[in-house]
Amino acid sequence: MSRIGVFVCHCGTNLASVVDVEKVAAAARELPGVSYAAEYKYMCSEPGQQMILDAIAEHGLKRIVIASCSPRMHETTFRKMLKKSGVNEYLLEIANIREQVSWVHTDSGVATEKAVDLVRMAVAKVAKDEPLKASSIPITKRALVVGGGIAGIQAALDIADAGHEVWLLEREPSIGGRMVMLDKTFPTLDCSACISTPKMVDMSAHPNIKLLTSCEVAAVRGYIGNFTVTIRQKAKYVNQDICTGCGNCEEKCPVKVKSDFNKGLSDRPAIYRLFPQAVPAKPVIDRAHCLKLTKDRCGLCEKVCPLGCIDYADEDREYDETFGAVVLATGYGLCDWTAMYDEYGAGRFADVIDGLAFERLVNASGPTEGHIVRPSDGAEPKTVVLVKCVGSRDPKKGKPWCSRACCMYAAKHAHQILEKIPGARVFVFYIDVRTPGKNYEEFYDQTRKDGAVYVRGRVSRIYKEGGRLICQGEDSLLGKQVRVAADLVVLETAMEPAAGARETAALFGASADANGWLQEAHPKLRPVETQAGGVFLAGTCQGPKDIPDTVAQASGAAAKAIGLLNKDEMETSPMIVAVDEAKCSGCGACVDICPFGALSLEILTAREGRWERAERFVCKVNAGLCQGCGACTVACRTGAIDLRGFRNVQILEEIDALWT
Amino acid sequence: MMYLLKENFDKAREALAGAYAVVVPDEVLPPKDALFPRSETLYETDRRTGEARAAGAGGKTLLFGVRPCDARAIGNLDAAFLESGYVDANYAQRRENATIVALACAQIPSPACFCDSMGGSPHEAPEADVVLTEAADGSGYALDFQSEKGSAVAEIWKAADLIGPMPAHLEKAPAPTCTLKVNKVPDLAQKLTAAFEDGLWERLAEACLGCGCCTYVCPTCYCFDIGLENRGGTADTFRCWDSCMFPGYTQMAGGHNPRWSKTQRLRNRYLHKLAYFDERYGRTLCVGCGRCICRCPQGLDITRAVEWGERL
Amino acid sequence: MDVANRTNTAAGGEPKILAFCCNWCTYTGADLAGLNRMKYPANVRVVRVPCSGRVNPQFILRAFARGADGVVVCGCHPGDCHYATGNFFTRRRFMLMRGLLEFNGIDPRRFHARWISGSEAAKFRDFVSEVCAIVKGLGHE
Amino acid sequence: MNNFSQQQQKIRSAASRLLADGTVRFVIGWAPTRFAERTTVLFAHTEAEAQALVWNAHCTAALGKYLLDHRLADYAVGIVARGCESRMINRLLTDHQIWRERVYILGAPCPGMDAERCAGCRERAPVVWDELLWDADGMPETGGRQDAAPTNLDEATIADVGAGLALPAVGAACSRPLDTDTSLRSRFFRAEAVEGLSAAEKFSYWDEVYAKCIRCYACRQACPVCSCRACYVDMDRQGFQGKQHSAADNRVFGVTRAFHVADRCVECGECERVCPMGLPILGQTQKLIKEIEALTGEAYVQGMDAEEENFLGAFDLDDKDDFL
Repeated sequence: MSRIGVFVCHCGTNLASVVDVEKVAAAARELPGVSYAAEYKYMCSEPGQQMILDAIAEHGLKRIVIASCSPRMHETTFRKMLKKSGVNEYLLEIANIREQVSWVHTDSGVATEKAVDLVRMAVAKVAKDEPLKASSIPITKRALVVGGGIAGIQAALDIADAGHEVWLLEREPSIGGRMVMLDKTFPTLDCSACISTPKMVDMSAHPNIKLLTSCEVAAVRGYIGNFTVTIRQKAKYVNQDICTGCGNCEEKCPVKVKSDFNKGLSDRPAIYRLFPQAVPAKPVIDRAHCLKLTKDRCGLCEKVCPLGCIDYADEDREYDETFGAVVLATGYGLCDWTAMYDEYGAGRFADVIDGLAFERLVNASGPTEGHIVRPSDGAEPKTVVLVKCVGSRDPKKGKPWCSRACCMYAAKHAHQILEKIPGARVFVFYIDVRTPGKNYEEFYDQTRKDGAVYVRGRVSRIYKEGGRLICQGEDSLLGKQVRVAADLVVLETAMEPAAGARETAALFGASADANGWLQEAHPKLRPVETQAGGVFLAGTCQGPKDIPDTVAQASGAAAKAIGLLNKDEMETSPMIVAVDEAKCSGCGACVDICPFGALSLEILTAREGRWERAERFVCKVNAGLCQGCGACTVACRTGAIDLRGFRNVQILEEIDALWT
Repeated sequence: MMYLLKENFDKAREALAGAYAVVVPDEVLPPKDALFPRSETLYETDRRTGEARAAGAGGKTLLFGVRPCDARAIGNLDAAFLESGYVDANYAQRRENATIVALACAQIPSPACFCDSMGGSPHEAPEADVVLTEAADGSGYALDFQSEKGSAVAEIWKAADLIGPMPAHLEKAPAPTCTLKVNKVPDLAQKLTAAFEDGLWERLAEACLGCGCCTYVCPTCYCFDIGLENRGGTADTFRCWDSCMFPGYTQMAGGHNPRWSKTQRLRNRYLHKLAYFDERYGRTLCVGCGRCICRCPQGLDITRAVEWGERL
Repeated sequence: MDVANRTNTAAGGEPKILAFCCNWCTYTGADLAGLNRMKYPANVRVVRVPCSGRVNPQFILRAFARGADGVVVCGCHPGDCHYATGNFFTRRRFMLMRGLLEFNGIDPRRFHARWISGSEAAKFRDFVSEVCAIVKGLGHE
Repeated sequence: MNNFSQQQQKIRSAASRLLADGTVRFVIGWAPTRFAERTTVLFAHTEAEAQALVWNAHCTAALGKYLLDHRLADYAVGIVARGCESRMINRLLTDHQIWRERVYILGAPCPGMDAERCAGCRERAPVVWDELLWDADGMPETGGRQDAAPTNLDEATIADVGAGLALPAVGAACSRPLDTDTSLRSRFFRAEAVEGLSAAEKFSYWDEVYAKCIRCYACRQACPVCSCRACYVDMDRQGFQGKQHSAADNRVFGVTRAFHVADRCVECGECERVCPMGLPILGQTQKLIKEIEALTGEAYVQGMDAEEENFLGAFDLDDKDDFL
């Protein structure tokens, strides 16, 4: 006999006014396996719980059914209560006779009949419940932040300030990301470098932070609390431990390469740092252009280095480290407009540049020391056209999404041109102007007052005529074609996910949406979490956003990571799937279903029948990743994989109980 | 000798419908279903009180038109269910209630028939209560009433004026002979069991799919399983056919399965049909009806094992 | 599956409809209907499952075999699944199962599926009422 | 005209060669029985046995499922594979049941055999092989079986060929609710025959079918897609299905079996061919493939390659849910 106890709650009059609770308890006493049934005014109250505990002791009850409010309300309460008894807290079922009976039905007769049915179902199910034990996994108290832009920096600082060790991994030779390329930030026009470089210095000096530059994630094993990450350290060819960053080598290097950081507007040597304030402030050798590494000649840097830091034999190496939490902050790139917009010259015109190049032009530490000039001849432009939504909001040629920051930085660019070049004229071609942010609309207003001319319409064509760039488009407010002869054209291009973001996220079990932006666990309620436990999102990797939003999300992701790392151990729900390997045929149908990557096929070698060492596939469950949805169980025809707490046999018993 | 005109054949069957539930055997399945059903409830248990109630095994039946080989097979089932020391109550009740009217084969029903190689005959059915044998001229059937139950049938037919004495000039048609011939092998049972470990069993079983078709169409397979199914407040204890060709048949609770390969299972089936039953009851279980040959989707043939035994 | 003979309506009683509801959306929606004291027919019996993806179509076969007058499967709206993708599989599975039931002579009006979110209490009420009316109308064949 | 004799010779020589050079442990093919219109399956272990392999219109049994018996083996197995067998092999590979390198496939383009299941077959040439025994050209691509050619018993060197009496097809002589016309059929001929019925007619149609079912599970055993180590139906304690026989229980089995193979069925039709009761169960699986095609609007043919995605193991964000 199962020795099931059934406890029917009155919930004051909530239940008892409609359901004949005594009749329900009486009916329960007649059910197979039920040894005891009682009713009480408030089961969830202190005396109610005590009554249940007493009944368990007195009647030797082994399994408990409580007919009361929704399990979403008090299942946890009663589970906690059972921990005080000898009964395993998972040998409990709740029959929801309040929300789904007394509150929705008025006829006492049918309501009572339904309540009895629900109790019968719960009794049938509880008889098949298994004792379960929540297990816990230890948490490695160290976070990994992938990406060293402002999002990664902010997240790393927040986690480190909370007292946890953080490793920040950046694939470029310096942290800083996109923000350090910018000149000023809207709407306050404070200097981007002035607010971001101190954070970078904080980073390098923080006792809890370890910086990994020129590094990539090569592989990941494990799951929440314990990710074992294989880190690939790319060769730097400069001993970073000894180098003081004196800069001798950079001065003497004979090689000239277009600087990516300056968007090709200047050159850099083959031994270089990304930008003057780079962190770490030490150069690395660009192996693709170094004469010594490519042609085995030169070797100047080695000669001029006073400390003997140069090591041409340096090699990429890989090593494993374990982390408890991961923040993905892989950032964004700008779309390659030259491949999309032939009508804008597809890159043939030197004076058609993108917004980031303009940032370098206008930046005091940039190649022109902040003078806005035409890249083609160095002359100061008098008429500048800014084209918004290049690549954005253009499903046919570009991307379907709005890149969110462009409206504002276009206004900022207009403002900067009008401020720096007296008498300059600025035309802004736009589809809509979107300024949803604190002080944003005001900034846009001011820019127009300053003289920027906003033209509503797309530029359909840019061509050269008499040394100037003719921007032709329709002014859709006037309903006619307009042509503007410009000296410089700035295309405010679309943000897109950084190259490799999807692949990197996939290593951690996180996914990207159809557009390549990393997928949050819930668009509203879990915006910084991913489907992979312990993996959080910060900044533009999740979708286009401006700096304030990026920083806010980074702190949010950090808070989640801190919450995880503050625990020594994490309790995992025991209501997850388990595989019976003897039955599993290794077909892999379940593996395709799991959204968390918790299932995998492994080869099992065992004696079977006449074969001493038979090899076959079986499914393995990663208990740290399984979230207990049970979708895989349906794909398993054998029933080899089953969901604890909701096993096939339990649900079938519930069904059977309804029809006797 | 009584005689039934061919034109009265259907009437003869219909005349019995008042006194018996008349069962005309299926074309594919043997008539064992009427005595040993595919599935039957043995007893129902009240899940609260634990009180059990036997389900009972029905009233009077009459199997009409049973083939002689199948009648012989019923004799083998009797040996297993009634004469082995334990009397199976449900089988006994059904058997007691059943009257068997056999119809001797005028022609050989299937090229796979080999009853006359297994000691039977297309015309002889001593286990039957009544045997209908076609007259040589095809006009009707000579009737042999072989038991009290048979006499009861005779009374009904007489009362309905359906039968009369067999005209003197008529005689039973001679028994046809099966086209599939299997040589009688002296000591077949001993020879086959002695060859238990022979590698040829594996060769015989290679083409076997492992379905239970041969056992379900066999008139002499009587293995069963007993199960329990909860139906709300009551639990049905039921018995259903089982098949030694299924791995689950010998599966033990701890996971071990002594007959884990299909070779072992096929060997067991063949040996049961040709040796084990003989050792225990002194008669070969296989009656040569040919159904397992006819219905095997992969063309397996039990007579191959007999031939092989001959060469041993 | 012997619908014709074993349904409750055949015995002259009220039909019983079995409803599989996912914990995160529809079960919550049903609870909300209760909180709002909405009224609907008492014929529905809810089985709580973590995700509609947990609902094995064989459960539906079982329910009909045991005598269910109607069966419904409810889950989160596509894209809102608590487990990201569970209900996408539900959708394909039950699209096939429904066709198969119909092919086997089970009146498709006895089986329904619907996406009902945690906030759609009224939709839950309406859906249950609608299915109940349909199933009552079918009676027994 | 038929090329059976020439082709049979090719099968025998290829099998002999593979056995002689040790490529395979044995070659799975067909051999004659005592009965003219019946073949059995032969595992030829020696060159002499390879000479007993036959190729004629009565080679109806599909061979693919036998590979499962040797799925754990460390040796290679040779197999004669027609279109259906080759799709079975791909399916078994997709389901991780066999190792490709342990199967040597002798591709045998098929003219359509003397079996009802071949009537709706669209893919008669093998889709995977190690060696194609003869060109697929000239093979009818769709529908219709070949006229039954005489069994090449004279060529069979097996010693004990019997009287050569005709034995009808496995499920024949059982009353079928459907006609048994084996001429050219549409791909989903069985399903279409049922679809036109009213709900009540459908119900009684299947009632009649499942009242006859004896639950011998030949349909499951023959099915190359039923590769589970333990079938749900053999585990009554698990709760899905008891062992009781009744039209209702059998029907649950029938529908469940169809659903279990739904998106993986290679349409070989073995389930129906092997049914000793001659039940027209192919309609169940055909119906499911029809449904899949109706949803995706694309052809859904399984077994064409080994890297297929299962319909039920995937989803499209825009899948129709107009059934709701």
